[in-house]
Amino acid sequence: GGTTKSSTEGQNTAAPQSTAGQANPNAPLKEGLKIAYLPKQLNNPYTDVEVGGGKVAVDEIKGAYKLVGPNDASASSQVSYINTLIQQQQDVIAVAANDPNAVCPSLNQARKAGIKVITFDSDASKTCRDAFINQATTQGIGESLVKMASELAGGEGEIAVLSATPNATNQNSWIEVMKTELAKPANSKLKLVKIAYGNDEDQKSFTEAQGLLQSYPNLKVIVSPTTVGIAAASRYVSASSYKGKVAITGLGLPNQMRQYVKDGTVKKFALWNPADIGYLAAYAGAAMSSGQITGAQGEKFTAGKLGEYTIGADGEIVLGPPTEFTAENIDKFNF
Amino acid sequence: MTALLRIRGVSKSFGAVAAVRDVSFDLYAGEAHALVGENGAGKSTIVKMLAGVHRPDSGALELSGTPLALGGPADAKAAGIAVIYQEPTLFPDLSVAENIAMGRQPLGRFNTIDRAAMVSQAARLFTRLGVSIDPNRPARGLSIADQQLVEIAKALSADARVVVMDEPTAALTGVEVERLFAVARSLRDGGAALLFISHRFEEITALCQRVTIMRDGRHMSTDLLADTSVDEMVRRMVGRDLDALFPKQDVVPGATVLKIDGLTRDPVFHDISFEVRAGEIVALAGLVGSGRSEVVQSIFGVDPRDAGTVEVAGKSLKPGKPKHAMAAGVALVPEDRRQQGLLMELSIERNVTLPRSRSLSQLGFLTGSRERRSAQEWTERLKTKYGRLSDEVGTLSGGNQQKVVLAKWLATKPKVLIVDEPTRGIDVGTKAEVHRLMSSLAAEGVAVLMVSSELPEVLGMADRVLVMREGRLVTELSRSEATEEAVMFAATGQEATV
Amino acid sequence: MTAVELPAPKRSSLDVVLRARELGIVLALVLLVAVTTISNPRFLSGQSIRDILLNTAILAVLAVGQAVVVITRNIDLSVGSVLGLSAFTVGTLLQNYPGIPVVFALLVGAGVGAACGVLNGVLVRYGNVPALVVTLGTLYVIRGVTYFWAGGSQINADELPPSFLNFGTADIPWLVILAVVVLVVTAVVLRSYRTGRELYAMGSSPQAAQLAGIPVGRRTIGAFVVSGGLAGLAGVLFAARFGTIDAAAGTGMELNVVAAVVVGGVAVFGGSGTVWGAALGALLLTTIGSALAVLEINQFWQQAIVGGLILLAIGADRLVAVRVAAGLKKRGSHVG
Amino acid sequence: MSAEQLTETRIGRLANWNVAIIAITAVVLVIAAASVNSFGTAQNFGFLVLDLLPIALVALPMTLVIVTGEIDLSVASTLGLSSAVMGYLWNANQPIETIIPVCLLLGAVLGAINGFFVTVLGLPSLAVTIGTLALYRGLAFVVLGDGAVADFPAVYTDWVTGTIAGTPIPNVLIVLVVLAVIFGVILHATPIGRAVFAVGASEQAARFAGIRPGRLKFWLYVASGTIAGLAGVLWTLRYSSARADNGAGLELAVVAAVLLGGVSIFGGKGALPGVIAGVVLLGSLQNALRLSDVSNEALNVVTGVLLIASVLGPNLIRRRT
Ligand SMILES: Nc1ncnc2c1ncn2[C@@H]1O[C@H](COP(=O)(O)OP(=O)(O)OP(=O)(O)O)[C@@H](O)[C@H]1O
Ligand SMILES: Nc1ncnc2c1ncn2[C@@H]1O[C@H](COP(=O)(O)OP(=O)(O)OP(=O)(O)O)[C@@H](O)[C@H]1O
Ligand SMILES: [Mg+2]
Ligand SMILES: [Mg+2]
Repeated sequence: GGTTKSSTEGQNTAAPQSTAGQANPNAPLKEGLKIAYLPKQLNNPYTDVEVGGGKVAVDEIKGAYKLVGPNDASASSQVSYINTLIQQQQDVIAVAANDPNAVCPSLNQARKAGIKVITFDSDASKTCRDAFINQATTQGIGESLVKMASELAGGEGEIAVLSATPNATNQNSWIEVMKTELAKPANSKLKLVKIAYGNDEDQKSFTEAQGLLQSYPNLKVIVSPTTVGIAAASRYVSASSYKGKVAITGLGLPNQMRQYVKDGTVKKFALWNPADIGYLAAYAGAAMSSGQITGAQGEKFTAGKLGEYTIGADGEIVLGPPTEFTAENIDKFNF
Repeated sequence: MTALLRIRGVSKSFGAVAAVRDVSFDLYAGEAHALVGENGAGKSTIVKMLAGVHRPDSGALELSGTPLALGGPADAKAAGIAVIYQEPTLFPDLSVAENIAMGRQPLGRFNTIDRAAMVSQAARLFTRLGVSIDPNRPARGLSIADQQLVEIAKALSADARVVVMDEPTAALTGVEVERLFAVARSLRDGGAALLFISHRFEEITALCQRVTIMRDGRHMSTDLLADTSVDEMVRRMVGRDLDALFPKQDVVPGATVLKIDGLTRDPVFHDISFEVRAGEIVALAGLVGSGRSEVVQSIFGVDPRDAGTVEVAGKSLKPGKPKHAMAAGVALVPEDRRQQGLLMELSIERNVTLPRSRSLSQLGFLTGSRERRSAQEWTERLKTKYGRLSDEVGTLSGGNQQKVVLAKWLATKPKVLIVDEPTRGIDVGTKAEVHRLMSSLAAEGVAVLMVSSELPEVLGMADRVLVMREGRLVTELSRSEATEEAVMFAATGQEATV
Repeated sequence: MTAVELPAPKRSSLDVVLRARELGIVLALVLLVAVTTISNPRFLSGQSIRDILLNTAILAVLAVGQAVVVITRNIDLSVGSVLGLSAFTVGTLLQNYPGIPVVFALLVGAGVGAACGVLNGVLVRYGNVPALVVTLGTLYVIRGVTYFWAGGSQINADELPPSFLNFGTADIPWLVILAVVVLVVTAVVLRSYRTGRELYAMGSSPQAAQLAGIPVGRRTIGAFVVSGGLAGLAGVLFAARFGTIDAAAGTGMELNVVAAVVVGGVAVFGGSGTVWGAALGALLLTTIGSALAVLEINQFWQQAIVGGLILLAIGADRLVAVRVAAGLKKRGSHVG
Repeated sequence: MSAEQLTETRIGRLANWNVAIIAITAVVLVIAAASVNSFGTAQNFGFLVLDLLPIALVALPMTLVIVTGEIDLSVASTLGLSSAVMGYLWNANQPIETIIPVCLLLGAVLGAINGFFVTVLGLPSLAVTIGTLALYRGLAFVVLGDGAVADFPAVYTDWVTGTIAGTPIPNVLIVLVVLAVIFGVILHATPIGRAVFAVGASEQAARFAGIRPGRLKFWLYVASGTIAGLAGVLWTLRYSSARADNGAGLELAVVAAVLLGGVSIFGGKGALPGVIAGVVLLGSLQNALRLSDVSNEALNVVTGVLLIASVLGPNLIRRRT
C-alpha cells in the first residue's frame, strides 16, 4: 500500500484557476500597475538586458517597475522573493523559473492573491502561471542550433554541447530537440559526443570547454546554447592552439561575442533579442491585469512597438524566430 | 651584595580577587631567593609580573637601579629575565632544539636560521643538565619531567641575569633535582639572581640563601634562611601552627579490594601484579618515567592494556572502560590536573560534579540545584578557596585546582582511590589536609593506591611501598622496611648516590 | 656525570613525517597522471599541461596564503570574496585606464587583498574573535560590498587591455612563474627565518607563544595580510586568466582552498605542514578535475570523487602520523 | 555561599550573550512588525517559519557538535542527497511512507560515516566534513543527475506548507518546536549534555571522568545526519521538488546562525536558546529587509556584520568592565 507516484498520478494537476472570468479585448490598459521582475539570477548580463526591456515597457505603460532576485540562481531563493512580492501586493510577477515545480506552490499562492504570473525565459509548470513568453519555440531553437553546427562542421564530424546547469529546463528541452534532429538521416554523419555543463559560471564553463577539447581531439564544433558558456568557450579557444580548428556556435550576446566574431574564433551564432522578452512580458502582464486577456488560447493583445501577439496553446506567447549573427551583421546590434 | 631586581609595592587584582597586594622585596645578584606561601598566596602572580605577562596594577619594578616597565614577555626577555613557568609552555610541533632557541635562533647566511648550530647548542645544554633528550625530536609526547627539563634548558640558554623558577622541581625526582641544583648554583655563583618557588622545604634549604614568605597576596617577611626555621616559615605561611604532616593512622587491613594480575602494556610496563586491601595505603614509587602513571591509568581504564586482569572486590574490570571502573568504585586523581584532571574553562561546579552527573540526575534530568549543593558541600569539605562556584576552574591557583580534582573524586565515594602525585604543587597546609583525608578514607575502609615521587610522602603515608623500575615491579617493602635508601636502591638498581 | 653523546645532526623525525606526507601527494599525482595518460595520451600534451598549470596557479597562490594562516591555528574563509573584490577592482581599473602596466595591476590587487587581510587580522587579534567567525563574516561582507559596487555589470575580455590578457594567456606562463615565486619565497621564510618559525610556534601553542615573547598580535595580523594579499593577487591572476569578471568571481572558492591545504598535509590545528604541501594539494585537486573530464568519467561523479579523494588523503596522512607518534613514544629520555 | 550569592550566580550566568541575543531578536521582531509593512501578517509569519526551518533544524544538532569542539560542514550536502534519494525512490514508484524513513536512515548513515572518520580514525572534523561535503553532494548528482522530481503527493506537500487548522501556526513549526525542546533538554539538563560540554572543554579530561568522547561524538554526528536527512525531506516536500542541488551552501548559514547564537567555535560553551534566537534573528532580518526592498547584497553584509558583532560585542563589553 502507501502513497506512490503512480497512485497519485494526475491528482496534483488541479491548480486554482484564479484567472476565471471573461476577457474583454477592449478594456483599457490600467496605469500604475505594479510589475515585478524576478529573473533566474541578478547580476547576469543576459538577465540585465531582459529586464532592461521590461523596464522600458513598464515605463511606457506608466506602471511601477521593480526588480528583485537572488544572486545564486536557486529555486528556493526565488520562492522567498515570490513570498515577499505577495506580501507587497504586486499586480504582476514576471518570473524566469529556476525550477519549474519548486516555485509552483508560491506562484499559485500569488495567483490566489490576485497577482498575474507571467513566466519568461524559463517556464514554470503550466499549472502555476498565467502565460509564458517563449523566446522562440523550443523546436525552432533546437533546429537552428543543429543547422549552424552542421554548416560549421561541413556536414560531418564530432560535436559537443556546453550547456548551463544540468537541470536548466530550457537548455534541456533544446538539447532534446537537437538529439531528435541529429537522429535524422540528413545529420547522420554528425556525432554528438558529449554534453558538458558549465553551470552558467564563467570559470566552470571555461574549464569544461578545455576538458572537451582535451578529451575529443577530433571535435569540430562546440555548441553552447547559453550566453555564459559560448563566451567562455570562445575565449578559451581564441587564446589556445585550437583556434581555427574548432568552431564555436550557440546562443550568445552580440556585445560579448563581438571580439571573437571579429578575430575569427566564431563564425556564427544566434539569439533572439532578450530585451524584447522582458518587454513583451510587461505588456502581457499588463493586458492580463487589465482584463484584456485571460491566458486562453487564441486571445490577442498588442505589445507596444512589437505589435500584436496571439496566445498559443497552454498560454504560450512566442516572441519570434532567433536572429543569426555573423561578422557581416553583428555591428548592427548593441545588447 | 647589591639589589639587582627590586620589587616595590606591586599589587595585582583579577576582578574581585586581590592576588597580590603591595608586595616589596629585593633580589640580589649572586643569591638564590626562595618565595614561599600557601596555594593562591600570589607567588605565580609575582612571577608573571616579572615575566611581563601581567602588568602590576600599582607599584614598580627596578632593574639595577633603573625603573623597569615591562610591556610584555618580550621586554622581560630583553631585560635579561628568564622564567620557568609553573606549567610547561612548549610548542609540541616544534623540535626540542627549536623550542629552546625560539626567538634566539643562531643565524647564518642571509639571516637564515643555522639549524646545525641550534641543535648543537641544545645538545650542549642537555649535557650540562646531564640528561639525554634528542634535540631533534618534537616536544610532543615528552613526559612532564622531560618537558620541565626542556624548560630549564630554555631558561639556561638565555644567559639571563635574573632567573625565575616557579616550582621547577614539582615533576622531578631526586637525581634530576640535584642536577638542576648544580646548574642553579653555578648560575648563582656566576652573578645571576635566582627566584625559586617550591613547596618543598628541603629543596629550599638546600639551594637558597634568603626566603620571602607570602600569605593571602601580602608580603609577610624576608629573612636569611639561616635565621629562620622550617616551623617558623610554615607558621608565617599559614598563620597558625600546623598539624602533623603525615598523619597516617594505623588500620588493620580488611579484605582485598583491588587485585592486579599480570598487567602488561607494551612497551611501557610488564607483568605487574599486586593487591590493595581495604584500609590500606599502598604507594607506587619509582623514578620519573618508570611507568607508574601508565599502570594506574591502565587500571582505571583510560589507557588500554595488552594483558592481565584487574579485579575490584572480586569483580573483574573490562579493559579500556573508565566508566566500568567508576561503577565498580574506583576513582583516579590523575597526575596532570590541567590536561587530565580538570576542564579548565568550565565552572568549579561542573568540574566537581562531572563524574556523578548520572547519579545526581532525577529521572535522567539535571536541573542544576542538586549539582550546586553537592559541589558546595565538597569544595567546603576540602577548604577550597574560590569566588563563586560558577567561576572557571582555570582562574584558581594551582593548589586550589588540585583540591577541586580531589573533591570531584572523593565525592564519588570510591572503594578504591588511586591518586597520582596527589600533592604535586600543593602547599604544606593543604598537603597535610590531603594526607589526613587519605588517611581517614583508609580508616573508613577505602583502599588507597598512591603514586608519588616525593619520598617523604611515600614513607610517611604508605603501609606498603611498591617500587617500579623501567616498567617492572621490582620490590615490595613493608612500612618498616621502607627507608629512603631502600626505595632509591630499588628504583635505580644501584646504591643511592644522592 | 658521564658526558652525553652529542647526537649526530640528522634529519629530524618531524622532517621525515612532512617529507612522507608530500611524497604521498606526489605519488597520488603521478598515479593519476599515469592512469589518465594511458587512457588518453593527449592528457600529457603541451596544451593540456599548460592548462592544468595555469589553473593550478590561481588555486596554489590562494593555498599558500591559506597555509600561512592555518599554520598559525587560524583560518581564512574570506579568500573567495577577497579574490572577487580584487578581480573586480583591477578589472574596473584596467577598463578605465587601459595603459596601466600589469605589474601595477598586480600591486593594486595585492593591496586590496592585504587591506582585507588587515581587517581580518585586526578583528581576530584585537577583537579576540575566532578566525573562523571573523572570516565567515567577512566572506559575506566583502562579497556583499562587491555586489553593491558591481551590481549586474560584467567586465568582458574585450574591455580589458590585450597586454593584460596576454599576461594570463601568453606563451610564457606568467601565472605559473608568479605562483612558483610566491611559493618559494613563502616556503623559505617559513622554514628558515625566525618570523616563519614564530608562525609555527604560535600555531603549535598560542599560550606558549605569548609567554615566549613572540609578538603574537603582529604575527597574526601579518599572516592574515599575507593570506589576504595573496588572495588579492590571485584575483588579478583570475582576471587575467578568465577575462570575464563579475561580482560573483571566486564564489565558493574558500572550500576548495581549504581542501587543497588539508590534502596538502597542513594540520588544521596549526603548527605543522608546509606551503609545498599546500601547493601540491592545489595541483592534485586541479589535476583530478581535469583528469576526470578527460577520463570521460560521468560529470556527476566528479564531485563525489573529489570528496572521496580528500578523505583518502587525510586518512593516509593520519596513518603516517600515527606510526611516527608510536615511534616517538619509544624514545623517552633517561637521566644520563 | 548564601542564598543571596546563589541568586547572584544565577543572574551572572544568565547575563551573557545568550540573553543579549534573545533580547536583540525580540527588539528586531518588534521594530520590524511596527515599521515594515505586512511583516507582522499571519501569512508572512508562515513564510518566515518555512524559510528558516531548514537552518533551524540543522542548527540543533550542529550546536551540540560545535559544543564538543567539532564541526559538521556536510549537512547541506546530506540534505541534498536525502532530497535526491527521495526523488529517485519516488520515481521508482516507492510509497512515500517508506521513502521518508529511508531518507532519515540515510541521513543517519551519512552522519555515521562522518562520525567514523572523526572518532574512529581521529581525523579533524573540519577536513573530514569538507571532504564529505563534496562527496555527498556528488553522490546526490549521481543519484538524480540533472533531473528534478516533482509531483509529490499533495497531502504531504500541503501539510508541510500548511498551517494548523484554524490558526496561522505552520504545521512544521510543531516539528521544529518538539525537536528544539528535545535537543535543548538533552544539552542543558541531562548527563549527556554535561558530557557534551565536558568533551568540548577538554577531551582528555572528559575521558578521565569516565566519558567516552568518541562514542558521544559519533552519535552526535549520527543525529546531525539524521536531522539533515529530515530537513532534506521537508525541503523536498516544501518545494515539491527533489533536486541534487537542494540546500547547496546552507552549511555556512547554519554555522553562522549557531555562532551568532553565542556558541564558541572552540567548543565547551554555548546554549540552545541563544542559537534559536540567532536563527530567528537572521531569518527575520532577512525577511524584513527583503520586504523593505533592501537588496540581496545588503543582506549579505548584514549577516556578516552581525556574525562578527555577535562575538566582538561581548568581548568589547567584557574588556571595558
Ligand atoms: N588569570 C587569573 N584570573 C583570575 N584570578 C587569578 C588569575 N591568576 C591568578 N588568580 C588568582 O590569584 C590568586 C593568586 O594566584 P597565584 O597563581 O599567584 O597563586 P600561587 O601562590 O602561585 O599558588 P600555587 O602555589 O597554588 O601555585 C589566586 O586566588 C588565584 O585564584
Ligand atoms: N604523554 C606521553 N607521551 C609519550 N610517552 C610518554 C608520555 N607520558 C609518559 N611517557 C613515557 O612512558 C613511560 C612511563 O611514563 P609514566 O608517566 O607512566 O611514568 P611515571 O613513573 O608515572 O612518571 P611520572 O612521575 O612522570 O608520572 C616513560 O618512558 C615516559 O617517557
Ligand atoms: Mg603558582
Ligand atoms: Mg606519573
